[in-house]
Amino acid sequence: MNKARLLRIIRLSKIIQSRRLEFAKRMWYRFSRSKLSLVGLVMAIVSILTALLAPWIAPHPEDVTKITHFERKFQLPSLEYPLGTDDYGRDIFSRTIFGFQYSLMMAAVVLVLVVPVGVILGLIAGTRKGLIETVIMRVADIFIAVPALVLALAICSVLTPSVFNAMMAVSLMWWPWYTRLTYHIASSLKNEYFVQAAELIGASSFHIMFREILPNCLGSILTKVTLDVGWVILIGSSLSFVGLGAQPPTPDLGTMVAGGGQYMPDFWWVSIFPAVAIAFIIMGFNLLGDGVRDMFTE
Amino acid sequence: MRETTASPVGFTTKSDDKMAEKESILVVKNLTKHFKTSFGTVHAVDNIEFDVRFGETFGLVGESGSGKTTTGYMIMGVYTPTSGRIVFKGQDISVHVVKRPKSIKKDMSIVFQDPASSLNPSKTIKEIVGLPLKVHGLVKDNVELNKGVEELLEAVELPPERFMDTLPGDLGGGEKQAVAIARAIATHPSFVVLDEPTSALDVSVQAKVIKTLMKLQQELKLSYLFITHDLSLMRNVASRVAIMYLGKIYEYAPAHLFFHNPVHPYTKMLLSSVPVLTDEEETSKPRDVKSTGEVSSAINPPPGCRFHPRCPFATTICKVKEPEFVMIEPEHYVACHL
Amino acid sequence: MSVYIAKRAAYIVFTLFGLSILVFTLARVLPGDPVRMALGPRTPPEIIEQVRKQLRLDRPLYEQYFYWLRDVAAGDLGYSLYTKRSVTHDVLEFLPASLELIILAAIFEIVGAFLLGVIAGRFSYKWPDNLVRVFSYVGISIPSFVWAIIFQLLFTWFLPLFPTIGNISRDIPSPPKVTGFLTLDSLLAGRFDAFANVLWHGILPALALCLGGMAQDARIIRTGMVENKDKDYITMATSQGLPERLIMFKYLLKPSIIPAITVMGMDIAGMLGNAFTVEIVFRWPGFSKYGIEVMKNVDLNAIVGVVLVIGVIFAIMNIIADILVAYVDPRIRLMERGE
Amino acid sequence: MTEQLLEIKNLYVGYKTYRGTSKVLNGVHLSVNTGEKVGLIGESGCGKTTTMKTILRILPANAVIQNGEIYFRGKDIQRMGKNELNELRRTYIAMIFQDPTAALNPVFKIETQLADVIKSSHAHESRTEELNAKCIRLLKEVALPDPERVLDSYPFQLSGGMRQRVCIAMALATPRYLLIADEPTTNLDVTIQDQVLHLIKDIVEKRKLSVILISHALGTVRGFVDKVCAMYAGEIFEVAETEKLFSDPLHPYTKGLLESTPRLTGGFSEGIGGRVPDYINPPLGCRFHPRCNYSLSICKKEKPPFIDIEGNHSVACWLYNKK
Repeated sequence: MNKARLLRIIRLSKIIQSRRLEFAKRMWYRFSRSKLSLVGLVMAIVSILTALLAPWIAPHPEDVTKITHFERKFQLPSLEYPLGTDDYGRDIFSRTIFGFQYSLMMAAVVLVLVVPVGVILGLIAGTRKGLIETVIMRVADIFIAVPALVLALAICSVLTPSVFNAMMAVSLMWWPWYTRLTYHIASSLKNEYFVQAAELIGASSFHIMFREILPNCLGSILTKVTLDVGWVILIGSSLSFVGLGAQPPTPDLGTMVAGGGQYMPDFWWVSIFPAVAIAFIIMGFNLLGDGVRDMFTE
Repeated sequence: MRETTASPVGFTTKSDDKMAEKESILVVKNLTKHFKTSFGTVHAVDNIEFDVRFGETFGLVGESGSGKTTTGYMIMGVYTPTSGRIVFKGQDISVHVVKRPKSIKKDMSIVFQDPASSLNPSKTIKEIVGLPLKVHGLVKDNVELNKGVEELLEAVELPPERFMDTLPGDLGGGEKQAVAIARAIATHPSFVVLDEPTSALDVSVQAKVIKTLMKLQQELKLSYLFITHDLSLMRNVASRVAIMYLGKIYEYAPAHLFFHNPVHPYTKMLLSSVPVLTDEEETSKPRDVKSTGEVSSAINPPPGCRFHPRCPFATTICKVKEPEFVMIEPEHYVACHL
Repeated sequence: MSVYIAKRAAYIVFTLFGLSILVFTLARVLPGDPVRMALGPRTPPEIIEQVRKQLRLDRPLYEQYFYWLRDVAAGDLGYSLYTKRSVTHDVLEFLPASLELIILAAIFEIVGAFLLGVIAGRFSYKWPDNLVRVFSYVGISIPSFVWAIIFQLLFTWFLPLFPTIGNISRDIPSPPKVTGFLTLDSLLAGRFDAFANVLWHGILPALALCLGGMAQDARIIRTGMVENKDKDYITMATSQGLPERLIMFKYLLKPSIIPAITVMGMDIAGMLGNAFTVEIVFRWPGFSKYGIEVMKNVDLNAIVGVVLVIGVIFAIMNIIADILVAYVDPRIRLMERGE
Repeated sequence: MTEQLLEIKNLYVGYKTYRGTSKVLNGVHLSVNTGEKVGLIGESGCGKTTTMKTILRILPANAVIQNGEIYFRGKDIQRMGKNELNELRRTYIAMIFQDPTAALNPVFKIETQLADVIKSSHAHESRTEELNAKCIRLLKEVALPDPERVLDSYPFQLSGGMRQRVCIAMALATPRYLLIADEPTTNLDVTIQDQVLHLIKDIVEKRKLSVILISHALGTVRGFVDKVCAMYAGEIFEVAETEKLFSDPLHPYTKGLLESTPRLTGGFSEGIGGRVPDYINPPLGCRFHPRCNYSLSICKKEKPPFIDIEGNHSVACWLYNKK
């Protein structure tokens, strides 16, 4: 490796390094333009940390299982039980913390299943005009012909209700939204000149889909993924609230809210605190999602 | 009328006839393209014929909706012709680019009109210019790829060390188009379609890009199909010019005849509407035709000669019968009933 | 216009047809024996077998589908194992109550989104805009059932302003059943007290249902107004000295509400889903409560019937939204006929 | 001395962007006398439109006027109150935009938009038949075939040329003193361009309006205006009578621009290298010095003053200043 080539590589890496830094700076500036996005970032990080560190930070981890302490039923929020206790005397604070874990796990599993499938189908439909496009998009339309919650409920009802089945139900009917998103971007990019140029050069359709079009869709997809964490949790908790999602005693926030329903209004905290927890997670990711959208728009 | 000022690069008046016998690189016969839309069928291109000779710059001029870009796209294979034939170096290529052999794709390329949209914003210049080299297997490994891209960037006067790893977003309009040109000549094609390459650029930047194109034509023996609506630019670039209106070619001739002795009323109307800088240009413009009326819709083009609604000399025959091509002088053909 | 609507209607009928296939097969293909679950684990096997034959569950899938489709065409959604009655009958009985609630919620949503969106757009980047922005985040982030519980807690127990459950007070005799819509029947019977009472019951659930949609649409109208403010046609109107109010509430507003209309159609239709949770909290005797019980008891025909009915309502609302958009936006209306 | 209609003095305007404030206008001087036709030539991004939008105070929200005054018939526009400003926009100055497609509201009929413009300046004439008659008269004045159909249609149903004619008709709704045409024909086809330019010229002659015609195509301006100002990177650095500027340009940039415009009779030069400067941190001194092949050391340090060479031909360039 002669000296000139070495120098060139060093200078090159400096350029790339400074460019990445400049790119990151620009992205951060756009993200932090609105203070609400920063609040969202903090809330999202708190939610994720709570979910990850749940077993260590929950004061009464054993309350998550079936055990009952009827002697300390319905205690008001106190030092010992910061959010009070529920109808089985279990510490609501610990169960809510584990509730974070279930909610975010559900969001993660659903999105990991849904995003690749939806995006790839959207890319194929967007670039391959004609029959395959109509088939994919019409099938996607069928899943969107009914409100998301209704379809999820129907699927859950047929399967035996459980957290896992709820995840499958939500995934089964959530992929069309990513197909439509990617489809619209791909078909608009398709008549951009750089895609036509790649076709005329003779690049493979794989290259065009994944190397030319996909990089330009990532901004919108990432925005939707961040916003969808909130959406999936909203639908998941509605499912378990109705009794077709997670079943007691799993500490799912929706189930806890439903469980506390019949003890209103005297023991209101049994339902209210898990409900506030749901709103907290969803709000965090919604604010963060808007920040991510700002990052990708001029 | 002797030509004043420097004769346009890339066009040699003296050897004009010598080039005639040499076989053309591209021949287009009765080329037609109709698009079916919810409003009706758009007659974009109707039965046009022309040929491009080796090393020549053939000019296709016309306003928007004349079908000049559609013609360029059919030659490149973006659209499949409704009817008619395109013969490139003796080989029939009147099919969509997907169905064309890779050798054709290596031998032809295109430079698009809008530099901002012809480069992928999320890829570096090296990846963009390097793509044709990789697709056609002209480079074995990364070192050769780097060398190839550096040569191409130097050919279009872009210092490689400054541009190799930048993103299109950080370049000016002219520089982006230079990168698009570098990509177009990467596989050493023999024929390049230039679809209004500089109409999105400022005049000062346009001059540089045109000079680069002319230089490359000399060095790499390229033949160009130059599509534009800017007649002053065409005068300095093309050796032969054809004028299109509503999907039809109505006149084509060597450049100096086309501009000094226009025959078809539309050519005269177009020439008389061009804003010019010097009195000398003002006098060279035809004065008997003034611009009137608007172009009709391509969904149901007027019968007979499609220009008759706007033509000051239109007679009854113009409204009925389509004009045939007549030779006014050697190589100068016109389709008009006058 | 008619061409556009006809095309949209045909497209939606096709989608509903697809939906029916999807839900029908889902109900029968997925694991678990619905008949044993519905009749209870202790019923003797030969009775289960007999019911399966009666419901044609032993026939091949496509045959079952055709028989079912034939019945649906005749308006018969099949037999419900849970309520031991025909599904169509149940639907007709419970649907009106839900529709009343959704119509009320739709009115709240449209009026609210319009007001908040225009105020935020008018005073963009000033305090009203930020207030609406915060409200819209809260509105979008809190699920309907959480709103329902909070409203029920605050406004029916702590501050007894509204009734806690049901859609009419027990002490008021309900009007004779004519259309099935309590509100209409009480009006027909001239019983204004009953009419007012039903509305009074419906306010909290309707609010819980519509806040999410209202927040989202307000944001769309606001973003539309802010983005269109810098468009050339507004700058030109300003350069012509047109009065500011005319520019704001005519030339800026109309193009800005167009994107909101389609989304509003989807949101209102989306309430059918959220109604499932809100009706439980307020014990609103609506279609969704019936849907939940039917789903909990895995009553196949009823589940398919419920989803299909919701699909039809969803389609109707989308068509209404399309007609409205085509009416407001000439480009869509006239573009179709190649004007 | 003919009465001075409009005078822009030392105008500095910038835009707030994520990388900081871009200093676009860098001390613009421009004056238009009554009845005078002034051409403003310059390439994209040189601040032509920003200057015009500052006059009518229709700059976008992120624009910042850092310095400078604009006098219209002696009154400073910056200090005008709301209704005085509105009166200025309604009756004294009219503006035609570059892109006719974007300049007309897409969801309202031409009739509604034209009627509102007329009503805003003549409140009393609000009876519909009179209004309708005035609309038809205006559309006829801009040579639009079949005005009734045009009035009844939406902008997207008209061709580019017809839309621009409607915008011109809107500008003529009231007797105006100054017409600002911001690249009126750039987005139009050559033949339509010729028709629209002649239309504007006839109207200006008939109504004795003063005009500011903006264009990046030098030919458009040539047969139209008495005085031409050449603009680059936010500065007007050469002003001369039309014939003098085209035959004997002084500033290197104007020379480069003229030489790189292809002639209909053949010939054009090398063009100008480099790029329009980055307005966030523009070059010091004369903003053209990075691209100028005659640049002296002083050009890089000090901004050249605007000096008058021969009566009506002034230039801001150190080559002509014997400092």
